[in-house]
Amino acid sequence: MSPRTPGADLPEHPDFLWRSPEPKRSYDVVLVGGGGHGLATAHYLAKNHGITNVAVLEKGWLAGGNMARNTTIIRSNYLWDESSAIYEHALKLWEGLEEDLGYPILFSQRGVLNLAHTLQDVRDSVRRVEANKLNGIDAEWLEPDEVRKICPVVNTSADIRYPVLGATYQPRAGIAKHDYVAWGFARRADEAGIDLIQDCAVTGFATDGNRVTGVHTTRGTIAAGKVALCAAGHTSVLTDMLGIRVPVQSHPLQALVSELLEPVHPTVVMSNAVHVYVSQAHKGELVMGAGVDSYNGYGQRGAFHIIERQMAAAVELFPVFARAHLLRTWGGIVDVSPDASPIVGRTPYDNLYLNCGWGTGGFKATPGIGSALAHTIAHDEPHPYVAPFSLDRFVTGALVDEHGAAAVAH
Amino acid sequence: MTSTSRTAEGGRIDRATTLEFTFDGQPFTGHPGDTLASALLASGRHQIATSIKLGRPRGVAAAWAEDPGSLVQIEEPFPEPMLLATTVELYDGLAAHGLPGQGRLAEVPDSARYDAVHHHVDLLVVGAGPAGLAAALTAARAGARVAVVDEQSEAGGSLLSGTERLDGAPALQWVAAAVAELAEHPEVLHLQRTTAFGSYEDGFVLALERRTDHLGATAPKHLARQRVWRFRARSIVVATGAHERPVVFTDNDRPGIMLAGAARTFLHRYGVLPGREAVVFTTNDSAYDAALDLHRVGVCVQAVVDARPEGSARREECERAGIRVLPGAVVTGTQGVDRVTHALVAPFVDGEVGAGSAIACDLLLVSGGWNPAVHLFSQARGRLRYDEGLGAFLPGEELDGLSVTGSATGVSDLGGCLAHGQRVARAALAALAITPAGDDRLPAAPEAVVPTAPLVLWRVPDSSGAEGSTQFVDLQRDATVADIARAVGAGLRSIEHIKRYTTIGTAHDQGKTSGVLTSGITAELLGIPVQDTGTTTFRPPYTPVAFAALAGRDRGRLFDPERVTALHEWHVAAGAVFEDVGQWKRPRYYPQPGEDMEAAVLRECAAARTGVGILDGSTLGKIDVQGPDAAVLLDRLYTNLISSLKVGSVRYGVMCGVDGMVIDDGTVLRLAEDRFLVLTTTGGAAKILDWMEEWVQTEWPDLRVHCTSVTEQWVTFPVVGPRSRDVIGAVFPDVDVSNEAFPFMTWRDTTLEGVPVRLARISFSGELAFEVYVNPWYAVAVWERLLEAGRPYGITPYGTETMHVLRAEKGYPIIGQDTDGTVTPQDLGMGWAVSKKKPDFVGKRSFARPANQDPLRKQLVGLLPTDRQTVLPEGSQIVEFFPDGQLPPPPVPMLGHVTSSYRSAELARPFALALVKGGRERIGDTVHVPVNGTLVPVEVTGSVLVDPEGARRDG
Amino acid sequence: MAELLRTHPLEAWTTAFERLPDTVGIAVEPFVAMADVRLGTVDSEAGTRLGVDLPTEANTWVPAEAGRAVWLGPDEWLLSSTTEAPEELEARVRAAVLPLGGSATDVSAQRIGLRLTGARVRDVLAKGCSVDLHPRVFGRGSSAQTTLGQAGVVLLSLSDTGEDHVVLVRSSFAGYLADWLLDAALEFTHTPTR
Amino acid sequence: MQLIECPWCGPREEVEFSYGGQAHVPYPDDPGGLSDEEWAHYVFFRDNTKGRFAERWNHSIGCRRWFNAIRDTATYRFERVYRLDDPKPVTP
Repeated sequence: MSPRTPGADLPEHPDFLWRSPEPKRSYDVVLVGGGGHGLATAHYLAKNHGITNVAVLEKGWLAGGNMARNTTIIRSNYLWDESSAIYEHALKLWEGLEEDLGYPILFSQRGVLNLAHTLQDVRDSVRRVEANKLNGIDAEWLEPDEVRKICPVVNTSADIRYPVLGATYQPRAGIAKHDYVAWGFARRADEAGIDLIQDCAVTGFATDGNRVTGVHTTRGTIAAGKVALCAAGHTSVLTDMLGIRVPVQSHPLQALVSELLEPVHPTVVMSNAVHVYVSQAHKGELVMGAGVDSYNGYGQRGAFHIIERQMAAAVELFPVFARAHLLRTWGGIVDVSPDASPIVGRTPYDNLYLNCGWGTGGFKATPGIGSALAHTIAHDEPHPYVAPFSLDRFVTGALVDEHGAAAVAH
Repeated sequence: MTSTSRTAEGGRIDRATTLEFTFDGQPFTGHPGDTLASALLASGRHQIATSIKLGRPRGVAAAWAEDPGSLVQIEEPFPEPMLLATTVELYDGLAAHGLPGQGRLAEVPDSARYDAVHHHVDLLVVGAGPAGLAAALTAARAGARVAVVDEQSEAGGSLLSGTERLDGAPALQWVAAAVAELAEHPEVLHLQRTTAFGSYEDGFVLALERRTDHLGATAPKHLARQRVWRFRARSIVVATGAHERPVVFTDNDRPGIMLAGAARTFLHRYGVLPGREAVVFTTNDSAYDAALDLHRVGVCVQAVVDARPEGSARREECERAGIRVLPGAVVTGTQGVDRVTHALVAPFVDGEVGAGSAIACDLLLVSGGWNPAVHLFSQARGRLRYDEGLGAFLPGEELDGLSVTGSATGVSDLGGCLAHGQRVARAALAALAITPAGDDRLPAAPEAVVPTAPLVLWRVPDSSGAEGSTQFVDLQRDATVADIARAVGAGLRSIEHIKRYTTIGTAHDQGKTSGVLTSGITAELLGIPVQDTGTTTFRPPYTPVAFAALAGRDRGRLFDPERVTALHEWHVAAGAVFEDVGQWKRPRYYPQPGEDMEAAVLRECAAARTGVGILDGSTLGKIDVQGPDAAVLLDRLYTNLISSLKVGSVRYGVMCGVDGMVIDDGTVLRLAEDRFLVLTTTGGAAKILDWMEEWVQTEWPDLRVHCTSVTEQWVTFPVVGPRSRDVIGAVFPDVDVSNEAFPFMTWRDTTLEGVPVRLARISFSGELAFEVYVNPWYAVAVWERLLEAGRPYGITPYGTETMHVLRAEKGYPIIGQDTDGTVTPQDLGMGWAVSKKKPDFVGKRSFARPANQDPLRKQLVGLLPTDRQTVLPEGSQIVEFFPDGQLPPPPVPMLGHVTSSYRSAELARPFALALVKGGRERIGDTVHVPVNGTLVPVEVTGSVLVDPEGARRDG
Repeated sequence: MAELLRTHPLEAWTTAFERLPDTVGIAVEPFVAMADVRLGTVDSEAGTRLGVDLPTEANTWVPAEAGRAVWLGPDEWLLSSTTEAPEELEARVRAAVLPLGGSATDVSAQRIGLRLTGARVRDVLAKGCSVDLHPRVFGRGSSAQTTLGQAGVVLLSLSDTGEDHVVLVRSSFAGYLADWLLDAALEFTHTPTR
Repeated sequence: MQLIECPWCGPREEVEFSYGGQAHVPYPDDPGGLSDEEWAHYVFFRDNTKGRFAERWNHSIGCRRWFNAIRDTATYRFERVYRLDDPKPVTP
């Protein structure tokens, strides 16, 4: 065989991934949503708690929602203690995940730069870096010349509309290959005897007083000892069936990819003021995203002017990208909470657990929330990492306001 | 290199002109009208690149954007990664090379221009082939506003590739006449080299026009290289044709293996002989045209291998010409290295392959049928339907405002396409209430021969023993039948999973040829109908689009508007260093020669505290609130009481969101019983006007009040410092500027040379200060008058940095800097600005929530580094005092953070403002701030550090 | 003392505008008094008091005595006058509409006007304006509040040929819009050298 | 890029509009009389319907008027727009 061209391919997937079982009549735990969070939760239920009489119900194909649509950025440098704790928990798991899953997830700790373009960006960035350091998270503030050293293609000229005044840098942050991650969790769960049931849409719930007793699906009714909702953008559709109100709004979030390019971009760059985030994935394609579309939408697509604005931002920040080509655009559905932090934990139903509101943070949290939610389900008690993210914080006012404070999304 | 494979005549190329180019470093020639691919083929060059994973030689396999083989990198005149040689029009000086893997970006910025244009039409026709032209003519003749766009360099579509005749003459004569007629209609826009790449809601179609690429180095620099057309069409006709589909067989990827239709294109359009000895492998009748056409120009057609047991009704036609036809046979494999040398042909009975033989050839043409180009229809959320007979996905429903015509619907004959195009256009016009013209004639096409039914064959069973591992489905990804089989074996059922497992359809061509094949092969392997497998989603763009084209003109200076005040030129001339505040450019400080920021700011601060300074505060938001209920509205939106404010007076106020968090602050001037001027922060101007409108319109429509932005109606110049009274008094001699006549927090109107001026005793510095408001037409004149009058007192213009220092010394917060959306007025120590009298105002109820009662809420306090030297970096975190001066290991609990920090001329030491947990209880405590690895001890103080008694405001 | 000098935000662009060919003429409109008028009900009394019948059809403007009345919304108009001082216009209009429950605000300096004339002006506008400006749709008397490039504008059509427009833009965006227009006009102003 | 029908200005591109979330959520008559939970529901909780949704829009670049719309959040299609003083249409 000839030597492979750079960017030729990715590691091969295993010869066997998962069964396609018929649903049983009853499970100890039913996880609704076969995305990253549902699959990770399944894996950790089996691995950490020995709970394997579990079904993961997926209305489409496994990991076909946001897991297949995100830009795969992984970092833990969030502002607030509560946020950085769970994301750092996740990051530590990411660091051992390839081994845990026995799957080449291509976790590449190439670092993430969050650029600052205004004096207020600088203040917010320093604040976050200092908080991260005190929380034991690797974080640095970089001056523009240091930014240029890490990512030479960033335009650090002082003569642009919004010059780069510096950046925060988390060296341990990076990217992973999303399908590989999801499939790694799925394969492990399947190996443990957990049933991954696709094309199985939930149409309703059977309840008895304060308990959910089963799940009605397009493949029949399935009795459940405990139920957890891991449906991201579609959470409200499920909670509406249960009469629970959850303060999330589902918005389109778009992303795009270029053709395969020789390596030019060694890290991950995010910019809020010049709105774009970019990495160059393993095969060489530029993967980019921007902000959410303003309106509620379940359509897995957004408006093209968002893409155009993102391209303007990309070319402004990375002039050499001018003749890279947009190859494909797509959209996911992000469920955004009022304080841009997730909502995880118990619900008015004793045996129903909620996991939603991750907004743009869902992918990077995957192993962290999977293990914490599994713990919460197994012990019927919120894991300390998820306790601050309870639904009742909106009543007490004890929010974990990530957008108000950090002004850093994604 | 000479053109060894050019026909003697014919084609759409300009043989009189020779273009020189290089490929892989070698010199070649071609002609205007050529593509890079046709010019290379004309020189006998078939291999373009090697494949990405396996390094196998790959060549030109199709003639346009569906080609999976001819990936090239452009190097000259400007590097552009990853284009198809089949879509690159040739120009003089082109330098390119074959591209196996990754494209290369230029290392220098692209100086080419790109732009975008909005265009509205009744009917947008995508595709200028026979159906599209028929539709366009029909609409144009009816007087409709029409745009017709086509991705090729000239109109004609499939007619460019054949020998069809219309009205008894070559069909291209009709094309020329149609193009000429369209040009006669003033309401018709006809664009070639323009690819409609995305279709969206409400008739919105984006198209990319390649305006100057084909001109190479001679492209005029002032023209946009590429233009994005933003069509808004009342109705869309999609006439995008069909892509020929290959059949997968073993070693189907060698250079010289090409779609049958592509060979006709190279022959008829480009005058290229794609080979000398050809084998044609087909499942349908269309490839017979290729066989006969090649035969006519002297290519030795060794055999037509027809997979259908009965072959075709056209067999005789071939045999009359001496071409051998092998019905019930397939190509099972090929030989050759960098070009095909033999096709392995074997009988094919009931899906089984028999013993075969090798037929020598240097060209192997393949046709497995046609896939209608349904991309735009599918992008517009049209459902697709699988057609068993054609083995293709067709539009499966009617869409409002978008119809598909011609071979994109599966119609295959010329007359049928013309008639269909006309019919669809007429229906679209009727829906728009536009009457078709009476004279709407289309040319007569020869009567269509009913073709023998095609056979749907995705792949030929692999008799080589390689189990499909060299049966290429997606050539760009080197993905094979074996890969699909492996994916199915891994338990995958969804076509989306199979795509991800195999990476099929993810490369440059986004699966144009491989997509449907994958669906078919997967269905076969799973034993389910193709309809159930479906396709992966068609996503924009149809073909790749350069980032810069989508950025358009929103680059450089025009990336985002720069907002400036009426004094901007003055600030520039005065050497100001600017700060971006939202879109505004504000002077941050005015360094004098040799000064750094710190020196300049210390000088500016000292002037304001001891003499007089002047600021351009014009960016502050200003809202005129008028009406009998104006005070009611403001009472509901501000935390404090506004209605008690007297006409002629000014009050500071705070606004909260419904969550009780501070969103803005500023002063309010009561201009009349029914009129207020509301000042907002610079960043809050638009937001607060919207906020007011939202409440008035959606909640309190009964309030008789109107809000109007007057941000740019008034410039605002704070004149600040103990000598400000002298300056104001000198410039406005008719105003009594004494404290008695003009007290703090009042305003007065006056005139200057007949021009109305408003003066207000407002101070954001604690010093005696006057704000001067005037129409910006007179901004420069008034500013210069003030400077002139202040000269004896050393009046000093100052910028935002000094403004920040002065206000911070007084403990005045900047919303957005000292607050972050989690801060209440009480947290800021502004409980005094929260009315106890008003029954309600926006945000009030939230103050009663449990979290608002927490004694450990963060509160705004002052910090004084005890070393009297360290300027704490803004954003620094605050921790408990550690007596040993060492941070314990993480996590270290944080008490809050530094929001503002400066060196104070007045205090002769640095100071800071900070949000600290239970901060007011901690006044007097010493805490630590980690700075660059050391712990800086700081004393917690009240937030007002200068003139806490407020003695200075009256001078 | 001398009379106060007035300065226009686009003074520095004067030369660039003067160099433009007639096909893409851009000229700075003189300073003019403008008032934002809010009024719930428009009737003949309002017309009499104001001296102009405010247009009630969306996206239109009408000539007023020595100025224009531009529809901005169902209860909002922009009234201009070339003969009154800003404060005079505001005072007169405010007095006229106050008894009717309306209000008026001087916005003379809030926006500046640019006159765009010539055969290619519509092509220039089409590079950044998504409203259909075809003269059959956007003839004389049409107006639109929309965006041009990234600036909010009020666009007025002064002809039935599509060759005469006024663009009103917030003064702080004037420089941006001037640059934007000159850049958009480049392809029509450049003298080909080859 | 959708066209949104402003009830006053007619159809304009969606970039001229800003989104205001769920419609018909009135400010409570007596916020002080609400429990923390009831108040939280007013402040933070909005329906997140998949399908027909009554929501608020503002023609912020145009006439600055707020209006309501019934839009399908799955298809994004606007079924109708109506003025603030119109009653909420009965959706099937």
